[in-house]
Amino acid sequence: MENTNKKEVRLMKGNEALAEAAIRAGLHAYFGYPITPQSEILEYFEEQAPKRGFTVLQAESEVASINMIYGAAGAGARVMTSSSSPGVSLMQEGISYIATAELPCLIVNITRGGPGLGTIQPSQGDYFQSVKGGGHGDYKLFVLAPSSVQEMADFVFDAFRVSEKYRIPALILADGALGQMMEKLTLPEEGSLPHVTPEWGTTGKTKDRERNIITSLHIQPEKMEAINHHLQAKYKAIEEAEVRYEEYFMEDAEIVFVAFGLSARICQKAVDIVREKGIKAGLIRPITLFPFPKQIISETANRAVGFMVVEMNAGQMVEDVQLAVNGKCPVYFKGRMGGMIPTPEEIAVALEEKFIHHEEKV
Amino acid sequence: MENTNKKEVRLMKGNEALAEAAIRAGLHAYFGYPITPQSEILEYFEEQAPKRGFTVLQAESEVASINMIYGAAGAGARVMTSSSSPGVSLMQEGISYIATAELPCLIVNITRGGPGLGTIQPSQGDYFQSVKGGGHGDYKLFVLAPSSVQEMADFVFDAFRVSEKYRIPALILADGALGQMMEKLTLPEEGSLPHVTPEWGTTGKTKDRERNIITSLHIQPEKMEAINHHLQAKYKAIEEAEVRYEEYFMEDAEIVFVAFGLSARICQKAVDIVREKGIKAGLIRPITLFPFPKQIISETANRAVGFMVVEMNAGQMVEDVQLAVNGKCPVYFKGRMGGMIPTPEEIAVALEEKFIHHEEKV
Amino acid sequence: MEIPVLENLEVVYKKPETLTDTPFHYCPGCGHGVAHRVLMEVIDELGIQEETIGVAPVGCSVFAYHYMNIDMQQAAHGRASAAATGIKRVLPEKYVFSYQGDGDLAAIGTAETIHTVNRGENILMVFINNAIYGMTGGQMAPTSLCGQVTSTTPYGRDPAKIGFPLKITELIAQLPGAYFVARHAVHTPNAVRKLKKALRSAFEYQKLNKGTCFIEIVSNCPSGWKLSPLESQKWIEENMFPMYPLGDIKVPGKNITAPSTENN
Amino acid sequence: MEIPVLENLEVVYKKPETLTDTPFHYCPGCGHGVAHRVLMEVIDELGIQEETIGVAPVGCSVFAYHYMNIDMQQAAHGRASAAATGIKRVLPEKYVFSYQGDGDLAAIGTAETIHTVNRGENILMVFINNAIYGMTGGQMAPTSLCGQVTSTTPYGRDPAKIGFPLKITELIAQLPGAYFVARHAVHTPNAVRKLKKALRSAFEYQKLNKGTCFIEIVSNCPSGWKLSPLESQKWIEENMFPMYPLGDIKVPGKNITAPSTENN
Amino acid sequence: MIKTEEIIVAGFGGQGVLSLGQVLSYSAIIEDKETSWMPSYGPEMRGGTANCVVIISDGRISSPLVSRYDSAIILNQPSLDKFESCVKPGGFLFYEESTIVNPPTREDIHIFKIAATEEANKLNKKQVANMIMLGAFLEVRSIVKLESVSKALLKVLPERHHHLIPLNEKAIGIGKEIIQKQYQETI
Amino acid sequence: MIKTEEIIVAGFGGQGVLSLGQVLSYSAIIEDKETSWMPSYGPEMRGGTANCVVIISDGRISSPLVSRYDSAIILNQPSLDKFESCVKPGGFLFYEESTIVNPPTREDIHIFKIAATEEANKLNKKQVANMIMLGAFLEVRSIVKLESVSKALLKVLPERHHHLIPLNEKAIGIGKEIIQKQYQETI
Amino acid sequence: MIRGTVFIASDICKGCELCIAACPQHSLSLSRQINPKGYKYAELINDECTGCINCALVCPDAAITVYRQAKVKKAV
Amino acid sequence: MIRGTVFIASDICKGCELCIAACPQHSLSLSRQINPKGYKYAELINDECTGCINCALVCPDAAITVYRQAKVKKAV
Ligand SMILES: Cc1ncc(C[n+]2csc(CCOP(=O)(O)OP(=O)(O)O)c2C)c(N)n1
Ligand SMILES: Cc1ncc(C[n+]2csc(CCOP(=O)(O)OP(=O)(O)O)c2C)c(N)n1
Ligand code: SF4
Ligand code: SF4
Ligand code: SF4
Ligand code: SF4
Ligand code: SF4
Ligand code: SF4
Ligand SMILES: [Mg+2]
Ligand SMILES: [Mg+2]
Repeated sequence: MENTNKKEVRLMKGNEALAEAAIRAGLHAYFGYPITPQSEILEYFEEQAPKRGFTVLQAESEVASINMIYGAAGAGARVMTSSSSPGVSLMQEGISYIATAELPCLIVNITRGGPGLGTIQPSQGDYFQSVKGGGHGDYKLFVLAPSSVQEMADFVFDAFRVSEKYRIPALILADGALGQMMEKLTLPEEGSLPHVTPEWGTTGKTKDRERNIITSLHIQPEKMEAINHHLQAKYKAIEEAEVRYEEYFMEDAEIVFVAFGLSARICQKAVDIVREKGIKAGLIRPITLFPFPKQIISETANRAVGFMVVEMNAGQMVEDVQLAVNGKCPVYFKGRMGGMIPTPEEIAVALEEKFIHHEEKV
Repeated sequence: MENTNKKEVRLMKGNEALAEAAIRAGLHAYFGYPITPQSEILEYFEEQAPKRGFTVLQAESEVASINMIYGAAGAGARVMTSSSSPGVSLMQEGISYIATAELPCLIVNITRGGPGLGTIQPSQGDYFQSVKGGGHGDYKLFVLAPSSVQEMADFVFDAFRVSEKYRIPALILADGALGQMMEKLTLPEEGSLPHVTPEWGTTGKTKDRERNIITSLHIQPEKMEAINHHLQAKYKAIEEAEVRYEEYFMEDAEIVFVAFGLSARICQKAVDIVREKGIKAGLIRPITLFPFPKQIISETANRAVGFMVVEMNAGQMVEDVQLAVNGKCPVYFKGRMGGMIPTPEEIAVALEEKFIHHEEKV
Repeated sequence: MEIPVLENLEVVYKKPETLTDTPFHYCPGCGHGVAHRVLMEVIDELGIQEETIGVAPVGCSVFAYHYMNIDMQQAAHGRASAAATGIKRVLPEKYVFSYQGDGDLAAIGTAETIHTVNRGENILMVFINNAIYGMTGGQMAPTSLCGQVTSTTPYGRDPAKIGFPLKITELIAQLPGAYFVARHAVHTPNAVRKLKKALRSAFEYQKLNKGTCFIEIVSNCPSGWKLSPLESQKWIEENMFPMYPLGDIKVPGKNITAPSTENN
Repeated sequence: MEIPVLENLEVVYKKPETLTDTPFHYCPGCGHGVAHRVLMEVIDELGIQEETIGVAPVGCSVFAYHYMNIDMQQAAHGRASAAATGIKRVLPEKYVFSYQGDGDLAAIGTAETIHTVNRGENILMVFINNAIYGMTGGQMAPTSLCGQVTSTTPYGRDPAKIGFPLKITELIAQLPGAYFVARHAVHTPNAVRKLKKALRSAFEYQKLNKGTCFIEIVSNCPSGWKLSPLESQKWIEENMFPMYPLGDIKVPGKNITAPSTENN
Repeated sequence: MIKTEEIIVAGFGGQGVLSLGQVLSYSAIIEDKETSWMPSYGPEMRGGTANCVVIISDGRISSPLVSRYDSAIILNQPSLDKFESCVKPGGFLFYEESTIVNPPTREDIHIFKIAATEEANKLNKKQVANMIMLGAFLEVRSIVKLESVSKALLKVLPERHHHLIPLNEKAIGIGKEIIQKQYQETI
Repeated sequence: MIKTEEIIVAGFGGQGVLSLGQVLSYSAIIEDKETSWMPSYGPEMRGGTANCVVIISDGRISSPLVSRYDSAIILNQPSLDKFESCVKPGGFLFYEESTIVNPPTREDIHIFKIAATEEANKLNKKQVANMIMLGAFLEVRSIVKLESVSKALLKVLPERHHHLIPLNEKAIGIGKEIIQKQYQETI
Repeated sequence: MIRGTVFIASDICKGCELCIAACPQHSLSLSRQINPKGYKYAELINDECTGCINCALVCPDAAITVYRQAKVKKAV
Repeated sequence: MIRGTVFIASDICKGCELCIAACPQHSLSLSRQINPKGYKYAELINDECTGCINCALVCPDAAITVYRQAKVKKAV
């Protein structure tokens, strides 16, 4: 599968599609450490690097990778790392540093069932960590949740674009199934994402400019508060400009599924199933988890009978949905955990239980 | 200050009070790594250990400390570690493991201004990390937020009690000011918290029992889901039995501050200030951040004009308040960041702006 | 299979009592199985099943606790020696050992490894060096050989890019905290006999509270190496041993690491 | 103060151009200042200010970037060499150095230190060994001496409990990736001269792409040691040097680390 | 209505169950259909069970993981034990004869026994047993054309194995014949 | 109404500003008052500025950190520059003479200049300058009794320094005298 | 000659052949049949076994038990 | 004898005395006065300075500039 023709339809694993897309997006360097279910990303890069002219390095740990990313991104390069849940937990300090130093980069979390060492099966248990901030302090990542192999590839471009525009680390959050499964896809075109070495990068202090400093330390609290205000303003700008979501049968939907990633695909099928029974269900699928599509959910809440949030976890995004709905109608939750994937049928049943047979609210 | 008399009124730093209380609570072992503003905890233990007969070890890093805690807690000992924001971020993988393996222990986070390396000034920016889970997967900690030096000591006992009762790691979340300041306190009595070596501890497999295994790995997703259901049930039980909060002038309050830790003390003063102007303000102070006092807030929302959440961060607990209020009345937020501490006066002003002069909702 | 009819038969070898009846999940021919078994034989023979706590790593041997019938903990990737430290410090009278692969001990766990030994923790560290990340599907380990093809060195390990194999055992042997350091193997009956002797000594030394015992076991990973078990044994002899020669590296009494810089 | 009236005066020593005018925040007599200055002198003399990127640690020298007038990054505690690796790998033509204290480099950063050197990253690692955690108020460092009183070893460092001082420099010198390893000091004019020569060589070697240059600087921490600056210099000579003797540890051409176990 | 076929291919690792599935998926792409391929491994390190779920559809595929299958292609006993009950009533189960001691017992599905290993051994290439199974499957469930399969083999096999394509095609043919013969016998 | 005194003590590290504050706080405890002591350090590693805010009150103390003070005890120029403006109108400012080049200029507060270093040098123990400042402060603001301060010294000073308590008490006395003299002079 | 024999748990054996290579008596070989896990397993193929335990020592799956003929005690 | 002199930035100097100890000519001493940071600072106290730069080399605060008398060029 080394053919890099453009526009060719291919069958690829999500992990490989993502890696190939990153190369086409003009990746300069990748640093990472093996972990199931995402080791193919590193492996793909190692295989391609000599032929395609970018840098790849297997780090000694996830802690090392994220700090290598820090260095390389600080030097103005387009860089990424990837890992899976436990490995991403180890990166939390580094991520907080990167966010504060405002370094664009891409972090990929191909999640597995937790908590703890858990399983290697797919899960969405890292939503909170991704959007609320698993590290310390107030920071945000630009979080994209693909739901197909095609999007695993496409979103790499979006991630770099937004990341570099706002100087915010981007995170692609996809469960292990999306990493491991193969689907057909059309690869994005090589080189369509230009990169300019940023003027703030530590590339060597030339005579015509002051020295560039990459830091997240501001010992004066007044200064640190100003940094925080700056970050918050940036996050607000992103919330205004970069929200993305997808709708399915929402024109007349009374009962609204909200789900991201793989769960959203399963909900789509569930919509089909219950629509056949005459239930007017629809689906809102947040594509960006931060910024979260609050507004559409809030507006929908004005007319909907209720919401049903489906996640492969114990209930995380459901809180953001509740915050957006703000009491305007009931919000129910259906989840599977520990690597289990819900079936469209069980989701359909759950919806009927709540909205047709009226069981208690979660 | 080596006098360990009971009931004596002392002037102590919050960090030292906490450490002394832990010794009195029958701590077996402490593992930790220095970081401002909490290094006094390790230092106090190092100073006391030879005289008081417990184990203390300066680890090579926070990653090592949390995994030493894992081992020692797994062996059935009463153990703790402490750190501050960046160090606690490094512990997230280990914390997720500990939570999943259901090991009782105490983790102390004396927070500083973030994100990134930030400042060493006090902050409450690690709320999300503490209550939503900075690590991967669905897990919870029992989170206590003291707001005085007295509570820094007292809550150690609560933390161990609940931690051991439910086999859940406890977290004491206090900002750096609480760690650094001195106040008068009466120390808890030594030995009032009995400890029984748990039957699940890896203390050596005697002939009369099966071997004990401490693990967080369950490669079969069905099994891992069962583990998750078990954890969730436990968290629910804790939500039912262990919620703690404090009220101030709530009998007739129309406008309700919600704040934890140091912010709560400042809000108390703000209540006094605005009450003098005839504004019927009150304060609900969550003592346990998980379990969060949802119910009292939800009930209060039925009669209140509105809420004002005050935090030393960009707005984190405010989401939990909004979830509890669920749209029943407006919830405003006032925050300071990066190590800045709000004054009672500015909070009073903020309240008046929102509720008297009606500025826009956050 | 039937036992041929012979009179007066006595059992001269059977699997140790302290090994459970759960079959190993390891690939055919994998050295982890032998290492597990020998470790449990020693525990049996010393009669210390009740006093021993083991720590399993993240790696193929993550499930060691399914097989070893002793109290065990499964530690986070790279942190087995930290967890073992925690256990030993609260249970100083018990025998504690950690069991780790080369990725676990010599990559992500390097800091814990160095500092555990430097503190001279009175534990036994068992280190399975199979020059690869077995569990995750055959990626390069710090100990992978130059030129070795793995899934992350598809063109062979290139020292110019990623450095030379890390001889962590020689490194930690330099530390005063290391009391007994040796490298063994499991590829022949004699190697197994020697390993067993070393493990036995290590447990006995643990009673003396003199420091860390560290035993590297050069092992194989037929799956990761993409060789048959028999080929893998040959590969060990031809490729691993020149880099990782067997034998004692530090023995009690003969302190190779003076607190000076004599190694220069 | 006025300059005494002397004719035909020429400047024979002034602070390097590449040092900013910001006064150091260090305590009186702290060796960090000298180390900073000499580093910048070398950069001045080699004329590589435009091509050099430095990485500051977490430790007292966290603000090194306030003083060094070059592009700099401030890395997380212990990760300076990982960040430097990231920089060097994307800017292989530039000069990259990391600057770390003993807590940073030899405690929390041990894994990054070992692996950076083992990969032979073509960077210069400057290692300030002051046998203490200066920044956080004088806690024990891995390099603290036996018996040394610190805020976390109030009764003196007890090797039975926490191990012997870690001679990380000797350790990493064993790695084939280490190209040039030396230990210097800043307590006397001559020591400073030698250090400067070594730093200069290290930058020159970096052009050759032969591996990591690693220079330990035995320094002082008057505040942490609770000594006056002058007393601290004496303490260095009397207590630090016996443990950390000055001189070259590994020089190009003379490879002390054969891929065998010759160090036994 | 949208036509969708949900297939599980299961056996020991090393029997080529994953690549069988990939050939199916790639064939679907060549015919411009939608497809997904989702692998799953047992807890054993190697040699344990492995399976993949292949979905081929005219329309968008929602969940790539399903728990009931239209067809099952089974190459060992543990997989049969696990998946027999997951075939939809009226569905199809193909199993490799030599690896199965306790054959399937359901009566509401179509069951086909294929001596794939035996036939592969006759070809002196036991690795192609999976292609024999594929041939048998395609003879009954002609969801993709043979020529698409040939093109798919070009994509799925690494270039250095392209010389084996004729052999693989032959194996597929053998699989088809086995079924044809069974039909004839039942007539 | 609840009586509360909010005090800032500021100077270089090493001048004993933190322990001055601790003695004040401990004295309050001995009198069963509420108290809080909150330190703050400058960005310099050592020898930089350090200060502590001490609050002593009859009632519960809300925020241990305030930005306006009833009294300020100042031991160096940077601290004077920083905190002069933070004294509440009508409040009290005590400063150590020898360390201040530009004295305070406010006219709405009470200002006291104390030659503490000089007097301490006379005692051959420059470390007690802080106690001289404390004595001066207490003479003006008698929020705690002298005997409480003596008891507090027992608590704050480590046992090995208890022999220095008489000297400290003497220094406090000197501070009081300085103020008494100033009052007499102004009379 | 010392006589011995071995019992090999055929359901546990993974057919790695390491015991076969380790046997000085060439007494072991792989079965033709596969076990429920899909592996051919090791079998004793002759009577030359001395009970030297070499095979058991290298068996990664602890599948081998070794027996040896006890020295017959003289009747008292 | 070579003649030299030094300029010491008294506002930067922290009075650590390291230069004083390093001066072979005993030409340096601490001031009586303190600088704005509260430190006594190093001063040149005699004319013996040779411009050897020792003091500058050990100064942790880069506070010292050293001058030396140039060899007077012979008039052409
Ligand atoms: C934090 C973290 N990072 C990565 C992994 C993935 N992982 C599991 S085992 C392993 C390496 C296993 O190799 P080794 O330690 O050599 O053991 P072996 O399987 O070879 O016995 C890795 C990288 C993980 N589980 N956790
Ligand atoms: C993750 C993390 N842990 C701990 C700290 C606290 N910390 C800051 S500097 C330091 C040690 C400094 O010692 P050293 O590296 O020897 O530098 P020095 O100050 O002595 O120059 C520590 C533990 C931190 N900032 N981040
Ligand atoms: S992958 Fe390698 S190390 Fe793991 S069980 Fe298989 S052979 Fe052993
Ligand atoms: S604390 Fe020590 S290392 Fe830090 S600046 Fe002061 S003297 Fe230097
Ligand atoms: S015991 Fe010895 S002789 Fe007998 S089968 Fe085993 S290896 Fe061969
Ligand atoms: S060594 Fe053990 S597992 Fe391998 S073939 Fe022999 S008996 Fe079977
Ligand atoms: S230059 Fe030399 S002689 Fe002159 S003051 Fe400095 S050290 Fe003394
Ligand atoms: S060495 Fe520098 S800082 Fe120290 S006294 Fe001399 S001039 Fe001042
Ligand atoms: Mg390995
Ligand atoms: Mg240090």
